[in-house]
Parts: sequence; C-alpha cells; structure tokens
Amino acid sequence: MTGWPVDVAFWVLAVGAVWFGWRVFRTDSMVRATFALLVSFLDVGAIMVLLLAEYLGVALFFMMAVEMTVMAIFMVAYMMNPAGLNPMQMVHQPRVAVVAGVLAAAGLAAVAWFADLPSVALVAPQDTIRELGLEVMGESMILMQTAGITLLATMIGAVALTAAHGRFGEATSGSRPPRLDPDAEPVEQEMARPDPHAHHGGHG
Amino acid sequence: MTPATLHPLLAVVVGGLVLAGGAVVVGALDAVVGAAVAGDPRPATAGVRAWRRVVLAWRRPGTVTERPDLVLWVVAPAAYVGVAALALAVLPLGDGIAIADVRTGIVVFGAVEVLAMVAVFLHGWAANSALALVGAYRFVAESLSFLLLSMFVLIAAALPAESMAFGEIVASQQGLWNVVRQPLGLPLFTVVALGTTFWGPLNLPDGADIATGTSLEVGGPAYIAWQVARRAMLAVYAIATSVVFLGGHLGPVLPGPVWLALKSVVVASGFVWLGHRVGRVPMDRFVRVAWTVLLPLSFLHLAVTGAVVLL
Amino acid sequence: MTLVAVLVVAAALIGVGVWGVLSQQSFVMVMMGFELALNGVMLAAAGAWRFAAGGEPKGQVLVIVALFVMAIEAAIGFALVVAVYRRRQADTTEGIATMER
Amino acid sequence: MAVTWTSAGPVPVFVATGAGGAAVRHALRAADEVDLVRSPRRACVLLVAGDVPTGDRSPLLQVHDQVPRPRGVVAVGARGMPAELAPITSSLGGLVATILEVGSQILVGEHDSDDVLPATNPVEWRGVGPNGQGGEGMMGGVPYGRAMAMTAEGSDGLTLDRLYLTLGPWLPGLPSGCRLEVGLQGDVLEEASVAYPTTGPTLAGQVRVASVEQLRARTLLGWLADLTDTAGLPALARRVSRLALDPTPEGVDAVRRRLDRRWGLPVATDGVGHLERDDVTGCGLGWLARSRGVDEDARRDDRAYDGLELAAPTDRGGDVTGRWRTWLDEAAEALRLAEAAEDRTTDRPELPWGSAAVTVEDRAVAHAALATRAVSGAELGRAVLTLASLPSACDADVAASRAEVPA
Repeated sequence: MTGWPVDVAFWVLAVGAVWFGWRVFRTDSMVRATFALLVSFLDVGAIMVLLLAEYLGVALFFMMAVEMTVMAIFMVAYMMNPAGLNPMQMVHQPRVAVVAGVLAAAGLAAVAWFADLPSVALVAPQDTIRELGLEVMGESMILMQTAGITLLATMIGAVALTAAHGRFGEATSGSRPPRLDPDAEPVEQEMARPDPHAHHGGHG
Repeated sequence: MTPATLHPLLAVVVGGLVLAGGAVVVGALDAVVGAAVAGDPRPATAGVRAWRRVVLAWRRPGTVTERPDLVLWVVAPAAYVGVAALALAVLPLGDGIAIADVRTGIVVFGAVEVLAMVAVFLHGWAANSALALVGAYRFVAESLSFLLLSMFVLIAAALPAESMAFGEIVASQQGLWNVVRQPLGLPLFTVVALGTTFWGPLNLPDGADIATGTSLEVGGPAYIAWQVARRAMLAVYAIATSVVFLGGHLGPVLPGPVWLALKSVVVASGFVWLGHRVGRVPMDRFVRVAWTVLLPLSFLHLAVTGAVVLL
Repeated sequence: MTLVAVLVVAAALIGVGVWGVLSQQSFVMVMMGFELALNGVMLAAAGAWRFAAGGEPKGQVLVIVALFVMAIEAAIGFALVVAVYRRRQADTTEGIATMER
Repeated sequence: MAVTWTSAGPVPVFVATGAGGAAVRHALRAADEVDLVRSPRRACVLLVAGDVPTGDRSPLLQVHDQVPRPRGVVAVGARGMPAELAPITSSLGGLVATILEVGSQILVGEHDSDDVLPATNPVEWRGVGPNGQGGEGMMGGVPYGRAMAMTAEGSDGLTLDRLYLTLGPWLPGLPSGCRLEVGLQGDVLEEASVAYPTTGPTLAGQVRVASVEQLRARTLLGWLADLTDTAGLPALARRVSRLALDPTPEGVDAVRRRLDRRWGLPVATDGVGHLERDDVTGCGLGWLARSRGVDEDARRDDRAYDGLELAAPTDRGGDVTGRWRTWLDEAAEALRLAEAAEDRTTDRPELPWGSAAVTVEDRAVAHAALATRAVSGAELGRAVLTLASLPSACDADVAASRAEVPA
C-alpha cells in the first residue's frame, strides 16, 4: 500500500495511538483508562495493516480487546474508585517519571533519526501471510513450541498464585490487614479467615 | 475466485443497505415468528406492529441517569454497529462481490466478536446502574466462554479452503457444503451467533431476569439504536452462517446474491425461532457447558476436519 | 510513511509507557504502562520488518514473540494482583517489598 | 398523520401490580395494542393495578418519576394510591381503550403527569470522608440514597466490593410486593433477605367449590405466564397469559406441550432454586408441599370434595421446573374438579396458594424464610427466577372470583 491516503491514515493513527496512550494515565475512570489503552492498541494494529503485516495487526485487535476487557474487570474489582466519580491522585514520583519518559522517548527517537538504518524494500507483498505461516510451521517451529510450553507454565503459575488454598494451607494465613495510613504498622491481628461453606445454602 | 473489492463509495452504500435491510428483515421475522409461537389472534399484522413500535419509541425522549459515562454510553451502540459493518465487509455477497474480501477474513471476524464484547460491556458500564453493570459482567463471562468456539469453527472451515478469506471458503464448498462436511460446525457456530447478539437463550446481558440488564436505563432513540444494532448483527451472523456452512452465493439458475439472501433468511428464521422456543440458560450453567462440553467438542471438530483434509 | 516515522511513533509510545510505569501506584495501571511500552516495541519491530528487512518472515515472528511476552506478562501480572490483594486488600505497589506474609 | 399512527399503539406500559392486580397484567400482556416493558425508562404510561400497600407507595413515586415525560398514570382497581399521583381510573373492560387514548395524547404532548419527588438532590455530591463520598473511608454507605460499594469477604476468599441493594417491590419478575434485599458481589448474592407482603387477599365464608377451582387454575397459570416471561420466553408467556384469563383443559395441554420439552422452559429452570422436602412442609403453602410429594391438602378432609377423586401428589423434584410442572398438573386437575363440582360449596377451602386455615402473616413469614434460604448464595438470575417460582396470594386474581361467590 502506498500513496498519500496511506500517509494520512498513518499519521492519524499514529497521533491517535500516542494521544490515547497518554490519556490512559490522565483519566480518573479506570474503565476509560483501560479502553483508551485498547484504542491505542487498535491504532497500532491498524498501522500494522498499513505496513502489510495484516495478520499481526488483526490478531492484535482481538488479543488486546480480550486482554483490556479482562483488565477493566480487574480495575473495577480491585480499585476503590473505578468510575472516578470521586477524583483522587494515585501517582508517586511524578517528576522522575516524566523526566524518565521524556528521556526514553527522546533517546529512542534520536537513535531512529540519526542512525544509519538499512533500507530493504518488501520483496513479496502479496505473500506476507503465507510466508509467516511457513516460517512459524518451519524454521521457527522450535520457538513456537517453546512459547507453547512457556504459556502452559504461565497458566500453572497463575493458578498457583491465585489459588485460595495451597499445599501449605490457606493463602491468607498469617497475613495482616493494612492500616489506611500508609506509614502505620500493620494491625497485629490475623485477618478473619473466609469460611468456604458460608452462604452456600441455596445453590441449585 | 479472486478476492474482489467494490469501489469504496459503492461499498458504503451496499454495506449500509445490507445492514439496514438485514435489521428490518430480522425485526419482521422476530415479530411474525413470535406471534405464531404466541398464538396471537392477528399474527399477520405483527410485522406492522413491530414497525410502529419503532416509530413510537423513536418519538419518546431519551433518558439519562445520575453521573453516567455519557461518552461511552453513546459510543457503545455505535461501536456495536461499527463492528457489525466490519464483519459484513469481509463476507462475500456474490461471486466476486465483496466489500473487502481480505486475506485475513476469519481473523477479522474473530476480532469483531471480541470488540462486540467490549461494546456490550461499555453499554452496561456507562449507565451507572447496578443491574446494568451486572448485565455487563455477565456478557464478559459469556463472551470469554464462547469466543474460542468461534475461532476453532472458523479455522476448521478455512482448512479445506486453504485460505483465511471467506471468498475461498465459499469456493471450497463447490462440491459439498460445509454443513455436511463439518456437521459439528453449524450447531457450534449457532451458539456463537446467539451469544454475540445476546439473543434468546443466550440473552444474559439484557435478560428479563435483571430487568433487561444493560438496556435497563436506556429509553427512546438510544434504545431503538441498540435494538437495531443487535438485529443488524444477527443479520450479519445469518449471512456469515450461510457463507461458511451453506455455500454462500453458490446455487443454480438464480444469481449469487439472491441465493445468499434466501439462505440467510432461512438461517435468520432459525435463530429467531430458537429465541422464542428455548428458555434463557442460567449464567453459570452456560459457562460450565461452554468450557467443559462445547470447547472440547470444537477441538474434536477441528482435529477431525484437519485429519480429513490431510487424508 | 517511512521507517523513521514509524520508529519515532514507537519511541513516543515507549516514552509514555515508561512514564506510566514509573508514576502509577496501582498495580494494574503499572501493567498498562508496560503494555503501552510493548505496544511501541511491536510497532518498531513491524516497521523494521517492512522497511529494513525486506519482509523477512522472522521479523513478523519477532512481533509474535512480543505478543507472547505481553500475554505472559498479563497472566502473571493479574495472578500477582490477585495474590497481593488476597493478602493486603489493596492493589497498590506501595509497601510491597516482599511476597512473604 | 401522527394521531392515526399513535392511536393504534402499541403503547409501552410499565405495570406496577399491587395485590390482586394480576389479571390486569395478563390482560395487557395478551393485548396487541399494549407492550409491557420491563423498565420504566421505556414506558409511556404507568399503570397501577391492585392494592398498593402503605410501605410501597414511596417506591411507586420513584418509579413514576423514572418514566420519561410526558407520561400518564392509569389505575385499575387500585386502592391506596399515593395522594401525589392523579391517575386516570379505568375499568378492566375499557382499559385498553383508555391506554390507547392516553398514549396518543401523550405522544402529541397533550397529557402529562408532573414530577412528584424533588428534582434536585437535597445535598450536592459531597459528604463524609476526605473525598466527599460518604460512608467509611473511601467507600461504602448509602450517602443521600446512593448505594456505595464497600469491601467485604466473599465466598471465593477475596475481599471485594459488596453492593447493598433492595430489589422490588415493583421490579418486574419478582412476585407482587416482594422485596429482595441483597449484598451483591458481582452477580452473586452473598447476603439475601426476602420479604413478602403481610397483607393479601383471601376468600372467607361459604364459597362455591367450582369458583375456588377456577381461581386455582387461573392463579397457577398466571404464575406460569409471569415465570415464562422472566425466563426469557415472552411470546410463550403471551400464550399462557391468554390461557390464564380463560383456562380450558385443551389449552393447558397445549401449553404443556410447548413449554415442557427438553429444549424449552426447562433449559432456564432445571436445577434452579432447589428446595428440600423439609423446607416446604408445614409452611401453609399447600401447592409447594405437594410439588415435593407431601400430601398437604385441606381438600382431603373437606366433605365438599367427597367423590371428586383428588389425585395423589407427585414429587416433581425441588427445583423451579418441578414447581411449574406442579402448577400445570394442579391447573388441569382444578379444571376437571370445577367441571365435576356442580354447585357444591365449602367454608374451609384449600386456596390456590395454601390453606385458608393459615393466617396471611404466618404464611408470609414462612414463605419469606424459605425463599431467603433458596436464594442465599445464588447467582442473581437464579435468585430472581427462584422468587418468580414462589409467588404469593397477591399474584392471584381474587377480585374476579369474589364476584362469583354468593353472599
């Protein structure tokens, strides 16, 4: 794909990706934050389609949409104020963060700008997806298999981390609830243990 | 068949007409089938009543809750229609007629289902209302349970076609339709269709038990927009089902688009009939069945299809 | 649309991501910062594949690897959030020096 | 043009059914010209049918103000209407015509009903706490009537937000006058408490057996219509409502054929809201005991029923499916008994919802206790369906039968 419409589309999507990426950390509503990040991903996915990596771009669409929805649910579940109806600051070291962010962006952009990058045009634009398939099922097979095993290990690890009961008893045993004041020592008493049999009377 | 693309202007016109027409046809079918199931004394006029219902609701004022997320509330139905249009774009509507029969057709279709989940979640979230949020939660749980089914069924359909483009999937059914070749595909895809459009037995997010859930606080034109969006999506799914399992535009004598329309109307009638006859599945039971029965079935479906293609 | 343009956009995304990771208190928001940075990484990889590698398929595989990293980061990240929340009833990074009880 | 369009309907109506107004709901559900909507936001007309208990008046005013303006209020056989509302009263016979007329006037802006509650908040969005949210610390409480979630231990061991809500008394799908107070985590009822109205219709004195049995058939089929609607089958619910207004044995068979099939209503109700035999015995809810095979039936000792051959109850299983199957069984038998009873009379009838010997208050308490047990810890949808399968006398059409009873 070439021509000015592609350039216009690229810049619109690029500005969108960065702007929505910035909005993620500037909104009070956690749901808006998550879906702003999703829009940023969708923009990058669309840029990948423009780059003729169609499969990757579209795969990014659905993968990120699932992940961001799950993330939104987590936000609503764990944040005290997910809708941002009572605005509050949840940031620390804001100056350091801004400086680090600007430095990272400027440094990387400078590399892109000043480095002598090679330029090799796309050889077979019509075959990008077929080539990817052959690569994944051929030379990079070992990589895919490693990734598969890693994902399996991830699943097991995630379940082990989230389980309420482990080999050594309750996950919460010995933990102490925090004070509202961040500097105070935790309360010296054990948390009430959830009774797994409570409230199950009416299950059909 | 070569991947064909309509002129952009023509594509917009065709896409809009198919979506709007599809929504009208599904609405009329729903009213008429419902009247027949209910044994209404005047079933023939049910379609007219449905139309009048739309016009009257359109003239009612919209409603607003306390501190809603107005932006997302407006975006949600628009996004739902938008992804329906995206799904329609990758489907071939006739021999060599498609808005954009791209190489990654089935991946785009998968992305559409996921983005529809986002739209429905936002619709429930934005209202700032408890039962609407319960509906939003429900749809995420429901969606995550059936999304994988859709991918496996579509990949299985792509295997004999040796392509992810829907045009090639239709061409591969020249001799034998997928509904015969892949018998598990159609029932599994029906679950996906009813799920994504939250229709009938899978209408969990807008269920009557939570006072219509995500739509609870919506009235007037916004409600019409939401319902039209659902019907348009159901029409797109009817077309997709015809394309993937019933040979799409293939057929003797009549032109391709007519065949596709006929098949899609039959499929849509089936969906609508199921909606009026099967009760709403309890939330937890659907999730359990989806993960423990339907997902293994779809694995099996894919494995068998793959083996048949290799042999 | 040139390689430099794509890389500059990627650098901007990475910069915003770094800012988010360093400034946010909430665990999930920190994850979002990581994801945004990875988003930039994927864009850079795709750009390099297109303009500097002549469409060498391994370039696309690199993007897929970034997707894997993101999936694993998300899964383990969410699991850690649940584990931390189970113990402390908060999802902020403050005061988490150890995973011990 | 506008008037011709609007005068034919269908008019969206939100029905607030008080005690004894069930027949109105069924008549409107069966009517082509009216749409029953489940949210006041989409209604044009608020219809109040039956008696409004004192405690339910203030929620009724809230429902009224949620109907978008312009709007109308119509009342049928309503006693105890809040003084703030000025309804157009109608008879059951002329109801559809009244609604059509009011509906068309509303659409051309010639009819309206003013807000009855103050439009402004008594206090702006600020309250206790560092961020003005009220409640404890950052969250919780009910500042100015807005429920705020507060963390609480959940059954999965995570201390997540729990939101306290009261569903009812006017929520469509719940039995008339029933309130469900819940502590919701996601869509799970971590805490639940059900209350039924402690007043309700009853039949006293000498009544005709045929009337009682007709009432039984109408009441049970009416309950089935509401349950079918809540279970996501509005078209079949229309069919059942029509039958409830005019029950026939053939109609009961036809409804049974359509609902009671593997892929029909049981999809929604199988395994939902399980009740043990001990739970349902001795509550004064005869039909419920009989649905578990317990023969708790005042008709057994009633000489008026001698020779009418009452069938022995069958245990239909303790879930919602078992309950509506019992309704169909009893409705069919009631129609047979009504036919055979000729002009027998009785003074201690077994009413459709339970023995007349048990007081309304006692029954309400027992009913609420077993309903609370059945919904605690359940998913919200299951809980609502369970309550829809446990209706009370308030969902019966007693007014119609009373007219038939000789003084």
